[in-house]
Amino acid sequence: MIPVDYYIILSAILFVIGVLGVLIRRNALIIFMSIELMLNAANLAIVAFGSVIKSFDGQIFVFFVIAVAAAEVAVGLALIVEIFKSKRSIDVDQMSSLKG
Amino acid sequence: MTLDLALFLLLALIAIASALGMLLSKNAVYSALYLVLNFVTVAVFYLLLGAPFIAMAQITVYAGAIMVLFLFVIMLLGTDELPKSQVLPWQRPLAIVLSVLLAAEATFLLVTKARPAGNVLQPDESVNTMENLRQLGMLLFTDYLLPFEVVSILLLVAMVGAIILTKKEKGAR
Amino acid sequence: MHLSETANTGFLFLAPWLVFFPVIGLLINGIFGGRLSERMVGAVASLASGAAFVVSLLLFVTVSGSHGEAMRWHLAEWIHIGELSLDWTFRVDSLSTTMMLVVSGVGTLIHIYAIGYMHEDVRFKSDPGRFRRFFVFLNLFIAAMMILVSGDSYLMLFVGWEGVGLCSFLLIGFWYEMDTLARPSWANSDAAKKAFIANRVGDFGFLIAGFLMFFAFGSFQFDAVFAKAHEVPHEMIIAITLFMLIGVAGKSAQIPLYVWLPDAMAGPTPVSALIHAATMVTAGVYLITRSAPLYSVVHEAQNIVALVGAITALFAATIAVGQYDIKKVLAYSTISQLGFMVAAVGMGAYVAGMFHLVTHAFFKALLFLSAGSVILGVERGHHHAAHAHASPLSQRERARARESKGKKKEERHDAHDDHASAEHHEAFDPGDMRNMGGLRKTMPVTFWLYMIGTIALAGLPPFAGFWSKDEILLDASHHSQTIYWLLTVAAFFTAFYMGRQIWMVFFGEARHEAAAHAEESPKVMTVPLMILAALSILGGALNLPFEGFHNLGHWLEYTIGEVEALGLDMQVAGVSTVLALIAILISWLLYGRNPMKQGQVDPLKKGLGPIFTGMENKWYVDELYHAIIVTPFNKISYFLADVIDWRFWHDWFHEKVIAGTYNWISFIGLNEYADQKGIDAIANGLGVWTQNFSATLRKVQNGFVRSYALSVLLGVVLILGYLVLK
Amino acid sequence: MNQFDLTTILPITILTVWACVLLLVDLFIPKTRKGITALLSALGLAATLGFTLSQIGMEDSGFNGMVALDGFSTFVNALLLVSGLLGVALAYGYVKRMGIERGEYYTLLLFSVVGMMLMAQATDLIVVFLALELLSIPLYVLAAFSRPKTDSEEAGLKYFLLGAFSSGFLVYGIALIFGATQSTNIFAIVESASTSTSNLLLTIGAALLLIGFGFKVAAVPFHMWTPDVYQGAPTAVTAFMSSGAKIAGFAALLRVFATAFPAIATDMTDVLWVLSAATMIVGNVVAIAQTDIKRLLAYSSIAHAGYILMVFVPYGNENVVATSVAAGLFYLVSYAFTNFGAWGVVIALEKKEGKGLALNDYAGLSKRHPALAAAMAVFMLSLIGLPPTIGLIGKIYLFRAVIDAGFVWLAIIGVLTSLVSAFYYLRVIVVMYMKDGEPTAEREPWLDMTTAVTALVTVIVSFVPQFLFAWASDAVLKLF
Amino acid sequence: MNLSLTLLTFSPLIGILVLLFMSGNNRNTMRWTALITSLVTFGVSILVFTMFNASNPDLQLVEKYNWITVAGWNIQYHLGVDGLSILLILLTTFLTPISILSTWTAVEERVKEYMIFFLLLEIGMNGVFLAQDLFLFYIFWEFTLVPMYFIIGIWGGPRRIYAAIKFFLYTMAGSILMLLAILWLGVNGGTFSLPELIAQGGIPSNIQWWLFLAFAAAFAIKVPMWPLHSWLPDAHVEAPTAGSVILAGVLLKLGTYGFVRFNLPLFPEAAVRAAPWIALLATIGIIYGAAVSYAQADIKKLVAYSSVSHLGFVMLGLFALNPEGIAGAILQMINHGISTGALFLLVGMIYEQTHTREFKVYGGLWKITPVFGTIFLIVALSSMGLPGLNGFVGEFTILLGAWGAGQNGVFYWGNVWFAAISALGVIMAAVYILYMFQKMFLGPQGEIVDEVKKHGHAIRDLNWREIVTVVPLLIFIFWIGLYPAPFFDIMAPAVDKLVAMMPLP
Repeated sequence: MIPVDYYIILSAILFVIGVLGVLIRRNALIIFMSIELMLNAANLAIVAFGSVIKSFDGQIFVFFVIAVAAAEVAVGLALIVEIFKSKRSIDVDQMSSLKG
Repeated sequence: MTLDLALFLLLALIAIASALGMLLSKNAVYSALYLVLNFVTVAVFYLLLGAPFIAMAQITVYAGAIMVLFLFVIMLLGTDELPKSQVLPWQRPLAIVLSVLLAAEATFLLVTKARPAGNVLQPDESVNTMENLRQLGMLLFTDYLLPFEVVSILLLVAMVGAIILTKKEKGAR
Repeated sequence: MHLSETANTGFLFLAPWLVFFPVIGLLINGIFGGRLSERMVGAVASLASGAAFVVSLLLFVTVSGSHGEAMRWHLAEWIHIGELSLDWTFRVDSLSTTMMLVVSGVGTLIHIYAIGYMHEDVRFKSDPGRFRRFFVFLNLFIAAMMILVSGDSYLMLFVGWEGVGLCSFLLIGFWYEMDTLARPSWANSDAAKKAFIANRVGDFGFLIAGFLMFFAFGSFQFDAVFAKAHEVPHEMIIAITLFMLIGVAGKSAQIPLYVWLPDAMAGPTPVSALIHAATMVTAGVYLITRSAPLYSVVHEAQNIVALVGAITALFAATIAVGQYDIKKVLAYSTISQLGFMVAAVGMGAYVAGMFHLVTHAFFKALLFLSAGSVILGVERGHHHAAHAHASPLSQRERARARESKGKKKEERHDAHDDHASAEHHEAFDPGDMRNMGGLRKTMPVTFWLYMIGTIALAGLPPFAGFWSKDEILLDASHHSQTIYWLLTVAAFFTAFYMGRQIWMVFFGEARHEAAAHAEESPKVMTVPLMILAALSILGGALNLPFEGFHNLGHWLEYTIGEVEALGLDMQVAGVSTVLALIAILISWLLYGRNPMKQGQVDPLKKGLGPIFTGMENKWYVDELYHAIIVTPFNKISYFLADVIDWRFWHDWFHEKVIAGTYNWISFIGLNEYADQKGIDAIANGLGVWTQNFSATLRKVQNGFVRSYALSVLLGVVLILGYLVLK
Repeated sequence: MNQFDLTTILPITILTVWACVLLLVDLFIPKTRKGITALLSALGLAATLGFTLSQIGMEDSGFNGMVALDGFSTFVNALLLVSGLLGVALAYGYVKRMGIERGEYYTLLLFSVVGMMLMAQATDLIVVFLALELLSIPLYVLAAFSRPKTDSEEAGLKYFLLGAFSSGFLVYGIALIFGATQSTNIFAIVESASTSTSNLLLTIGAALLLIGFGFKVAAVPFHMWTPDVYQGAPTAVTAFMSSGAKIAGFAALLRVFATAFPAIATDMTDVLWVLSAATMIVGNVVAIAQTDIKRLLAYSSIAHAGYILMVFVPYGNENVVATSVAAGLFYLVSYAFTNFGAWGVVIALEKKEGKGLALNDYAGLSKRHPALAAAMAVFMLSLIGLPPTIGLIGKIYLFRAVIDAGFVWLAIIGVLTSLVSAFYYLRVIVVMYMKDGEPTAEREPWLDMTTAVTALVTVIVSFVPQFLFAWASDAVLKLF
Repeated sequence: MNLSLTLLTFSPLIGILVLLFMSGNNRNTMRWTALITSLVTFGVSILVFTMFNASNPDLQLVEKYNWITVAGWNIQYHLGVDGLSILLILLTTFLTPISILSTWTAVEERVKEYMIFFLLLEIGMNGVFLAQDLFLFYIFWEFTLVPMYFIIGIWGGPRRIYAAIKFFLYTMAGSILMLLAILWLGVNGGTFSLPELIAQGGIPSNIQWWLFLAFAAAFAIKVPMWPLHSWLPDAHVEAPTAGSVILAGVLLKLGTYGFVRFNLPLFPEAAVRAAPWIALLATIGIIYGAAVSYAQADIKKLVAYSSVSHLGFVMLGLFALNPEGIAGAILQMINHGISTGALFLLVGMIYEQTHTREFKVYGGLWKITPVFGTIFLIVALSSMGLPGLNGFVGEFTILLGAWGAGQNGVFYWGNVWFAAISALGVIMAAVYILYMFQKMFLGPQGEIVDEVKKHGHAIRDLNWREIVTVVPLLIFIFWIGLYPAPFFDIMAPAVDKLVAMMPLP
């Protein structure tokens, strides 16, 4: 019997790593991946919680989250590719002409 | 220490390690692969938690489709490694400090102040996988019909958006 | 209110016309005067003043008819709010009719005199258009003075009080663009300003006295106030009377506020005669007399008033000794004589004070106007001498000719003006006695008139001045030896400086070409002088110190209550007469026996040395005031304006604190923009501050998406931190 | 599912179907005549608006409590549809002029509106999340619509990355709430929260949820994307985004917080208090330093988010929550109209290649285009909160609610920051009226009409705000 | 149904609409339109005045309609006039045509907008004086800011933008605090109606104090009381003539009027508590303003600072809290409007010819422009409080009231010192007014005369239009100075009623 908080703490750790990835990586793709990791961590927490109460609600939510992630990926990758076309780089630090 | 716990700890270690691997790999391809590993590990967790459908979805959609797409883009753009530059010298230390703080806060809150109660399902408790799947499907088309439809629209929109963003305009360039 | 309603009011209804006539006169002249000839203007003004005189006479008759009973004529409400109720009510009683008669009588004479005087004066100063303005002001003065003397409350008196102050300002500054020698200068206007401000200082005392009075007595109305004089605490009345004394000191040129009066001689001579000798300056004396019921109950205050008057009398007399300007001598003499009056009314000798007021009005007006005649005569002589070869016509004839012939001669006129103003730069001073001498021969009429005035002022029997001054001295001898001796010594000096003046001006040889060519004044000027001379001789008859001849005393008793009728004290009269004769003798020894030569130092200077220098320089009071009042005020004012208000409030507080905070919080670089241009720069110079974005702003909104994410994380950490700590 | 379920989301359904149809129809519309698509989408919006208005007074809940139809949703939906219409009207000439005219612009806009409307009606956190994504994804694309203009692409990427980042927090928040209450349905959450003793987990979840919404409405410190995205995105998109996304974000926030989380009010009130104050201060203060009109308006929109956030502060106080939410709704209306108008003027002056956006380019506008300048002046006054504009009424309503709840200090911060805001809004007026210059402006009929209508609404409603007041306060009646 | 006050408030709107649809460059038509509109408004105000019953201390001609009475709001469109405001209304409608007339030739650019803003301003000012609902009042109050901001900012002097923004921000800084206080009152009192709120009373004294301060912040800045005056010299110096006239004549009165209308009756306890402090600031303002005026090199600035001094008198009178003080203060508001308005007019007239306001280049003008000089003198004398002219009546009653208040303990530790020291201000007024008059009109001819001649035209005396502009003001200067009884009669009942509310010590 594993207490649910183990899972939650694990998910929190994964989430923080994802956050850190967004903050310290410059590669837009890796940043994006980090975001996926965050969502993934959240999913883990949801499934864990859902498993405690033996309900499908959590699973279904996770299913939707995965779908949304897929949609985001579609748009996000398109954007990154497009930017690469004009900037020849996917370093987000290069994209800082708008500021102030 | 039960077997469950040992298994959990092992998997958790793998998950965290692979996440850190993604975080720290210089090469984007490695990062993506670490992430795939992470996703698979999490999928195993899902199985342990009695959510085989989600585990499958995780592997097919996430680890499969999405990450392949990522790898594909990485390869396509050829930007697996970025040249070194330090535009924001304080960004990294600050980010690490804040993240550690966040982790500390989260741990403190989740462990001491707001500890979630209850235990997760035993893996052997998980009932018939097919039955599980059927119930899920039923729910999706009854109780969760609206979100389901919304997701469909969302995917449509994402598709349209992606096309618009990448489609070559006639005479645009 | 209308206690007169039951009595026979006679001509009382005319009381407001005392004011209305002069106002009508000034309106006519002010609005239509431009189209009237000088004669018409003068006539209208004189008629207006004369009408006021007639009204005064009729009122006098009315008051006499009702046995001196005070009568009031309510014209209109003025201020009625809360407990305050003020009305435009005219008070006609023996005191006020006396003043009305003096003011309008002397005033009318001076109006007539001024027709002649100003005719020439405006031409010497090359601005004939200003003739009319003079008479407008003069009428305005009569109106204000009438309000002053006929008001039924302290507040209405105050209206006139300030009104005459205004006229004084306007008339002193009549030749506002020049100094007394007609050189372009701020001097005359400065003198005018000084007079007004000194008066305002006095008015401040008056106002404070008014406030105290209102809350002690509940009214400003004379009868209401006097009725309670015995109920109100003694200290309160002392305070009221002493504050009132400040007002008196301002208006009647007493220490310490007398300094404006000598400068006031910058005004044309008729002004000096009318306002600064005969009428306005006596308003303070009138005020104390009017407030007799208040002063009578507080002897402490009376003593102070008397002392101030006596000291002023002596102090000013000493200064008069050291003056060279013919009008300045008379000015200090006026201050001195006003000191006599104030001392008199301070001692409670109201009749004596008023008596001296009246006689002084006669002889001082006479002296001033004669002095004006002298000055004009010398001026004529000066021009005559300068133009003897250029034109056979006398200056006066030329002026007349020009007036009648109109435009054709304008060119010559202009040429003359240029010449004249060029000459003025040599600064010939027609009023300086050192430039005169021997005028007895060239200006005989004036000489005799002047002699009469001098004798009256010096206090030789049986001229008017003798009787009135003697009465004051007599009262003083009963009252206080200090005051008596102060006044007696002042009387001695009076005789001396008048003697000195006579010798210097009319005797000996001419010390300047101008004096040699001096010409007598026209009839329009000398005839009023003759009337005044007659009054100066006979004025004593108003109140002779013999049983049955205390006319003025009895007359005023109606208003100020029982007064002790004094007889002639041979000792007092003898001492003063003898002293006066000795003084004249000394002056003859110094100035008459060996007439001053051109460029000679005043003989007194040898004898008295630094004392004379002190007298000559008015004991440096002006300089003292300048150092302790004017300069500090200017400094404080500029300090407040420049340092405190502008640099601190406006620039520092506004720009640095408020705008600076704006700038600072928006990270626009504190140092460069904290100056006055702060807001401007933001408002105007968009380009300027773009480049001045400080590093901070760049760091915060730096365009890096990772930093933005960091900001989000920061928010998360803070919120969760809050939950942790809670 | 039954027909009643469908009624609850009838307008959404109509608009979705219309958008899908339009996607197809657009394929057959020639490239040069994409104006037809605009008209058709406007038609769809208008029709939907009609249906929405016909739903006034209806109360229902559908799809197993996933969505609700009530006064609140009707009010917000109507406002969103009007925003959509205004957005289309602004875009009509603009996209043509900027050479980015494509039919998908309008369909994406419609989908975004669908997401926004769904957000206003959602009563389940899953639906909230999905709706948020549905409104965001089209906006990500629209922000980058001017590609290959790098500014536009940069804006899109920034918006996208940060949006996804914040979604991560949102999802995690929902996860924790789910863990704490075993449900994602708002009513169930209320049920659970009222029985549970410790709600800290719920509080943490709510806090994370707040971060997600805070990002959408541009609350400090989650606001940093706003100026960059607003500046980089095509102006017509910015106009729509700054109103629509904000309205939707606030609508969801209002519904979720006001209905679901009163139990944790004590904890959240302080957080919201600080958030609101910080947003007002930072938004207004940084705006002072702006020279680009788009950035200026971006910061201004941040500041206004702060004002609206004030209405959440007292949400735990039963006596005043209705007033304050109504105030928030009214303020959203006032903000939407004013904001659209201001952006309309910006669009009128914008030239190709991003020219005409500096504040200096407005110099002398009052001489060359007095009506345009007057309209802009009205909008600026409204944003400051001066009579005779709706902005003043809105602010007064807001401050009243805040004072009513006893947060006088917050109100003082509010008024002081609006004083600060006067400074930069006035600068726009200064430049237009008191400087000389030769600005040129595009006069497109739809644009002019939009500007005129919004200006008139801004002024006229300020005289007769009672109808909107009444509607807004009716709208929130059944919310609690 | 009596709509006279609505008509009064909004009658300039007609002119605005006409002007809006007027195109082209026909400036004179625009001027005439504006002038006639303002004259019509003046006519309406006279009409209102005839309907006004001076012996009634209460609000009259009341119009009260529900405006926003939904959603917990209770806001009325509530206009009314009483003895405290009727004179200020008349002043407003009286000064507006005069200021329009004064800009006949001074404003050549963008005449249409100028006139529109001016008429808008008139609406705002009338509304402020008439509104009896706090909400409505606030709207009008803030609204006056806008047109004035444009008038200063567009048609002002070289630093006009700076001055306009400063004016705006300062004034707004105060009024937003008032807004909060208004909302507090409205929320806790259940109504925004001023008479009802006054009738309710019963605000706890510590809260009264804060509310009082919030209202005072708005009004004190507008007045402006020392030390909040630093916007005033800038605004006055940069504003066009008519702007200065209205600013000094009416807008500053909005502040003092606010104290009378709101602070005193709404928060009587706090008003009594604040009286010595406000009197202290007023006294400092009187002396300070007078001293600082004297040191100015710019004519308009001198007049601007003199306003600080004069309005110090008004504030002193108001917080004497007795009939003399308050009535004197109200009369002094009118006086200041007339005198300082006239001064600004006159300064504007000479400025139009010389384009400089530096004292040092002037001098000896009386010789060249006798009519101008005489009128200027009368106005200046009125401003320095010469008895017989209007300024004296106001200042005297104020000082008397303040002295009485000091004796009766209203000023606590201040006693009669405030009145006594303020009386010194009378001397100092003479100092700076005479200084101004001397430097402009007396003394030797200033260099500006030749300077102007160099440009081909000599300095001229007033023309008929200018005389017509000023003479009405002169009439009032004499009228109020000599026979102020009708003015006091109008306000006395209302003032008495107000004083009766004060819980004096």
